[in-house]
Amino acid sequence: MSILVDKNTRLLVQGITGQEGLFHTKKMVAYGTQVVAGVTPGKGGEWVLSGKIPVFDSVKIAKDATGANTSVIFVPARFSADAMFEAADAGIELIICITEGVPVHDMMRVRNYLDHKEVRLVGPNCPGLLTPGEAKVGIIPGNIAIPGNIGVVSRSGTLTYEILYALKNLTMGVSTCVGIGGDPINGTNFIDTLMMFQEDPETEKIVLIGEIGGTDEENAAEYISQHVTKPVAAFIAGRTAPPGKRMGHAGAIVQGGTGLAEDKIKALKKARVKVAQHPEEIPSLL
Amino acid sequence: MSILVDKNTRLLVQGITGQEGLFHTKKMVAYGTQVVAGVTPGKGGEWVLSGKIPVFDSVKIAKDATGANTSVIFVPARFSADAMFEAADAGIELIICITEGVPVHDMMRVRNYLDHKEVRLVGPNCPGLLTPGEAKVGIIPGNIAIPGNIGVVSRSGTLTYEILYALKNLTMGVSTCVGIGGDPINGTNFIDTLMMFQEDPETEKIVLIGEIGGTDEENAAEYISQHVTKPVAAFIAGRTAPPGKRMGHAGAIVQGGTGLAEDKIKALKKARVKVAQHPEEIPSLL
Amino acid sequence: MKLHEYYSKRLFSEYGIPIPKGEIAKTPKEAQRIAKELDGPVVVKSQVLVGGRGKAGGIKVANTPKEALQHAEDILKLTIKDLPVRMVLVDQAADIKDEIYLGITNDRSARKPVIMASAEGGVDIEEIAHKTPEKIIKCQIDPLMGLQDYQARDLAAGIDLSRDHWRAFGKIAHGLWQAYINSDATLAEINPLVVTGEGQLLAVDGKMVLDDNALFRHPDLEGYRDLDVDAGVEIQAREHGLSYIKLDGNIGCMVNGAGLAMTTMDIIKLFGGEPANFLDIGGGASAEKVSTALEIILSDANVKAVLFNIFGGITRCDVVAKGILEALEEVNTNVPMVVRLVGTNAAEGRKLLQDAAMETADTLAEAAKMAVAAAKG
Amino acid sequence: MKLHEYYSKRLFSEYGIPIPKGEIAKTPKEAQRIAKELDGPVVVKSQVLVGGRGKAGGIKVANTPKEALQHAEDILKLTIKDLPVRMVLVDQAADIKDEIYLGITNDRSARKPVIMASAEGGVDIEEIAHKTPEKIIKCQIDPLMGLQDYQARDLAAGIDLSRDHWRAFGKIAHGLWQAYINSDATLAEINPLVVTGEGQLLAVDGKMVLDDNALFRHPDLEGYRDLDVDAGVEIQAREHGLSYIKLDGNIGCMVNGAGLAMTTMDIIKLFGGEPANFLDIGGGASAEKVSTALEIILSDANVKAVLFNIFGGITRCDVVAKGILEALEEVNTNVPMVVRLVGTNAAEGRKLLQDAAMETADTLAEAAKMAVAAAKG
Repeated sequence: MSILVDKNTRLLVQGITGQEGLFHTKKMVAYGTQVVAGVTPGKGGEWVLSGKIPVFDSVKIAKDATGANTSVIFVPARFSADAMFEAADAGIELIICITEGVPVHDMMRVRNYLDHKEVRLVGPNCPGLLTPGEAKVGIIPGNIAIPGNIGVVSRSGTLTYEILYALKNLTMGVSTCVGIGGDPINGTNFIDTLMMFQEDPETEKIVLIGEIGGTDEENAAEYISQHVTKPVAAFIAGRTAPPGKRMGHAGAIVQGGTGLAEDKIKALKKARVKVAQHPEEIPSLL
Repeated sequence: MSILVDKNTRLLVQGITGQEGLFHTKKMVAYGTQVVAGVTPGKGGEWVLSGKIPVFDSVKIAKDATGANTSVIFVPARFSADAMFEAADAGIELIICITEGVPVHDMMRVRNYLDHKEVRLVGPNCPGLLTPGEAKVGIIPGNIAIPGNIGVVSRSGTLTYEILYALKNLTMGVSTCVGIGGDPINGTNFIDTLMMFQEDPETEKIVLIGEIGGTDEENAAEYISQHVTKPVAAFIAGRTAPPGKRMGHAGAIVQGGTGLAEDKIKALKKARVKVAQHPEEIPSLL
Repeated sequence: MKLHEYYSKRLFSEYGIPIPKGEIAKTPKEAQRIAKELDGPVVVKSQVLVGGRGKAGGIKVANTPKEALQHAEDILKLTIKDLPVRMVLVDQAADIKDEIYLGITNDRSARKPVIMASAEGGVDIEEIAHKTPEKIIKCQIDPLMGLQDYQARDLAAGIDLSRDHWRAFGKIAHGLWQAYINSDATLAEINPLVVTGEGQLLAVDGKMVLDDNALFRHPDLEGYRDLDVDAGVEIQAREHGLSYIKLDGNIGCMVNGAGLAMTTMDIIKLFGGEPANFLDIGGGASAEKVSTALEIILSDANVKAVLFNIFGGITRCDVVAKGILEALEEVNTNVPMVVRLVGTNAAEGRKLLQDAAMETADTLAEAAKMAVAAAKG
Repeated sequence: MKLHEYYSKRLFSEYGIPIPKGEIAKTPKEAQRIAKELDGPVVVKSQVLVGGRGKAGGIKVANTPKEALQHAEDILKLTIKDLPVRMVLVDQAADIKDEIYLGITNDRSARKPVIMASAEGGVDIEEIAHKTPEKIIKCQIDPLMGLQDYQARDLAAGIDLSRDHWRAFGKIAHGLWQAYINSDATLAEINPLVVTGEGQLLAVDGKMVLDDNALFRHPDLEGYRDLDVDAGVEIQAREHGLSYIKLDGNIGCMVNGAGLAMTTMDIIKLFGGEPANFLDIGGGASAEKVSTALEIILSDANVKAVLFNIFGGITRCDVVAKGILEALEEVNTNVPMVVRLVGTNAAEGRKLLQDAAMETADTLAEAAKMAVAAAKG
């Protein structure tokens, strides 16, 4: 029915007492996500949400006390790397880092460290995960998707919502939506997610939402042509973005003849992926 | 017939043009070891041993040109960590570091890096490996052992020779002799070697030579009691060594109530290992 | 954030990389004095953050202090690729025998730093990468390990550097690595690294790009920011937490989210229009932020229509609507506006705007078509 | 190499760890002057590289400069565990509320550094480790990653440190990590780390042990070596590349290889004798080295017999024999000698020694028995 998160997810929120963390914890709980613990160093022993969720000083203590298996990170960018290391070292299996603006050197260290551990990181700078009807981990609005058989993976935020919304308007349901984030170096990429969707028996079709910058979409296309048998539709943002200008986040930049939307679209088409001209076209391609 | 090295070993010598490197290369070649290449940065293109062995600038080039699969390191201590990284990154499968005096922080870095690679390190500060009649990799004198079915593993140097010699005098042969080295942090420990001897069909008996310091012998005893079915005889050096004094190398020191010879002997006896009172007793225990 | 050649080289020098003697001059007189002190031929180099300075006449050799004065006078009058030259670097001229390239950058797909060298320095490295990639020797660096000695040697061997220079090259590579890692750089580059007639290695030109997200760790480097690089409105936008880039079209866009903002530009183009800008108001934008954003959009005289595309998630549509109304009260404009609000509090937002003579749309395609039509008048 | 408290703390201070104000004094007058400048109660602390200074009367509080003078006078006369007190540290006395332990060392079996903290500082940590190990909170550090912030917090939480001090404790832990890693230490320890009445954290005592093998990277620290720690002959031995440790028995040993040297000691004991020393001449020993080694052995008046046990590998037995003969020419001794030479050039070696009235043995056991008999006279 889903990948990565579902109704059995036992979620821990790092940075739960911060403004962002608290706001989205409420939304996640309201959606029905099992939020079992929060972590804010120095605030262990407090409770949030009217005594519903206990706060701990460290991920390890929180995990031991509550059996959390997944962590979502809302701490400020300068502390995010430490938060990711802490979660990984504590044995958390799945880490979702929502925080935007994590230094790229930090991410190189985190990624190379995590590669040797049994842990999956999604993000940073991502909207998180949504398995409609089961769990919302992150900031994707819960009411814009209904359960179904379409797997959605995206580098973007609101653009993803746009596509989820377009699907919902046609009562097309989603198995899981994975926001992998827009940063140049992140934990989970298109290929990782495609692999999971391909293996998930409940996912029958896949939507891939890419944008300019890097060559992840080209690599994804190569992977699709060799390993993905389920139908894939895609949209790539940034065809009109001028080279050398960073479009909002560090990942979205066309540099030295690579990262162009045209190249990505060409590669995807070659892999028999249907590429939409604009997001609202996606439902009709599935 | 052996573990780690045999007549198919294609050996590369790092630091081949140094005094030590050249001396022992001659001995290894005389023994019949297939020394296929040497590496000394800046001397690529030269030849040693009257044009028999080519010298290269880097391990990668040497490996590509000669198909070397094993490297023995004779470079000075301050350059040894770099040499180990170079060999590992070039895809060498087995690295033997003879060099003494490698800083312990270097070894912590090397060891933690190598743990994530498909490579085995033996040493540093070790006499190397000898598979009698097939290959000599390092500095163990070739003429003090004959081929046979006894596997020897040791933290020591000349003490090992003493035992090999005692065995030879009684025409008892050796499958492979592994000098794991006397440093506190090294690449291969007793357990790694015991595992290989246990699996090696040609090794029928095992000799373990330990000394004061650390708890490797205790750990080995625990492993033997659970996993080793072949008979093991042992000798532990340093029963008369005073606490707090470092006996020759960094590993051999009794500190804070641990590392005592008595504890090691007790643990080994508990694991049904026959412990010799002096090295020349070893043959009679097998 | 890009660092000027001068600051980059000074940073390199702190890490033991040899650079030519030289100083920065803001007037021709200063340039003359520096040339006099350096006592010999000098190079007068414009300090602007674009490539192609040489072709634009921004780099000149002077044999005498007087010549240095004249060159500086000429160069300080230049505007290169829209950027005014505000200072020149006066460097001792090097006796160049060979020119090498040496750089470190982030390898996005390997998720590691990569160090690169080429025997063909002094030219555009991207061009070499494109035309003769085999001439660039690359080596990935494990970010947890740092640059290893053998890797520096492999590079030196790979570009066939004379062995006499291996040791010096290794030190420079390590210095560059330290500069890169300690400054949170995304690029640290010496181009060219020169072999002089006397057999020395010398970093004649340098370039560093720093990670904006990591500048909190380097307050000292923040001071080196060149404000000329961004247009005034772009700075203003950044100060308000907005991400704005001016383009050449006539349809202004205000969107929440970078991906959606690009998509909005794309769809305008798809339906025959031309976007005037990229503008991402970010998540949870306040009325004040929205108001500033609209002012920025309308400050572009080319703008003939504005398209608002807000997908309410964290951002609340009613708050955005309020911001638009506040801005309109102050700005007083005739530019037609098309608004599409979807998601959190969209109904409330639409209600607020219904008296404001704005066109509203339900789908993105519809909104784009309406904006294109409005811009054509 | 152990560093004195004073140097350890000065190093800590360079890494931002707060330490008491204080200075080193080599005379009582100096101690008085320092106490006067510090203006208030001080602690006069003997600087010797052994534990148990307090119990030995080597640490005393002085309330006035005059008291400091007297204490310094007393302490500078002391010899603690065979080590003469040559200097005292005069530190401002701290207002101690709580005493914590914080240390970093190499975890041999984990092959990683380990950082440890305990709420019970100021006492022997090995004793705590032995009796109440649960009172020590440990955390392994990945040597490629370094200490992480969360680890420092885990320690602080683990020892129930008041949250007011977490930030300061974190900074100290990071400082200690930097001191440890940048100095190639095998131990960096603050014991006690004090919480003062004013709520500050202060490193009141410090200890560092450096890796001798890494001193080439720290020529500045080499100067801090305390030569008193080793007996004169041990220093002499090290200078000649020999590893020598004096023991209490009467049979001198000269062996090549540390393991074999220990074994030789063990077997002497096994057959009823007592070894007078550990002595490893290393690999490939020259005649000169052997000669120096013999002189060192014989400089111990207790020695009643000498056992040479040489297993020729790299070391050639004939070279060792030559060294023995050279030494005997100079030393002129009546101490009986037993020689066992095996391996490379053993026959040549034995031949050289056959005129020198030495007993020779074939096996190690035989040699040991002969030496024990000879020592008994």
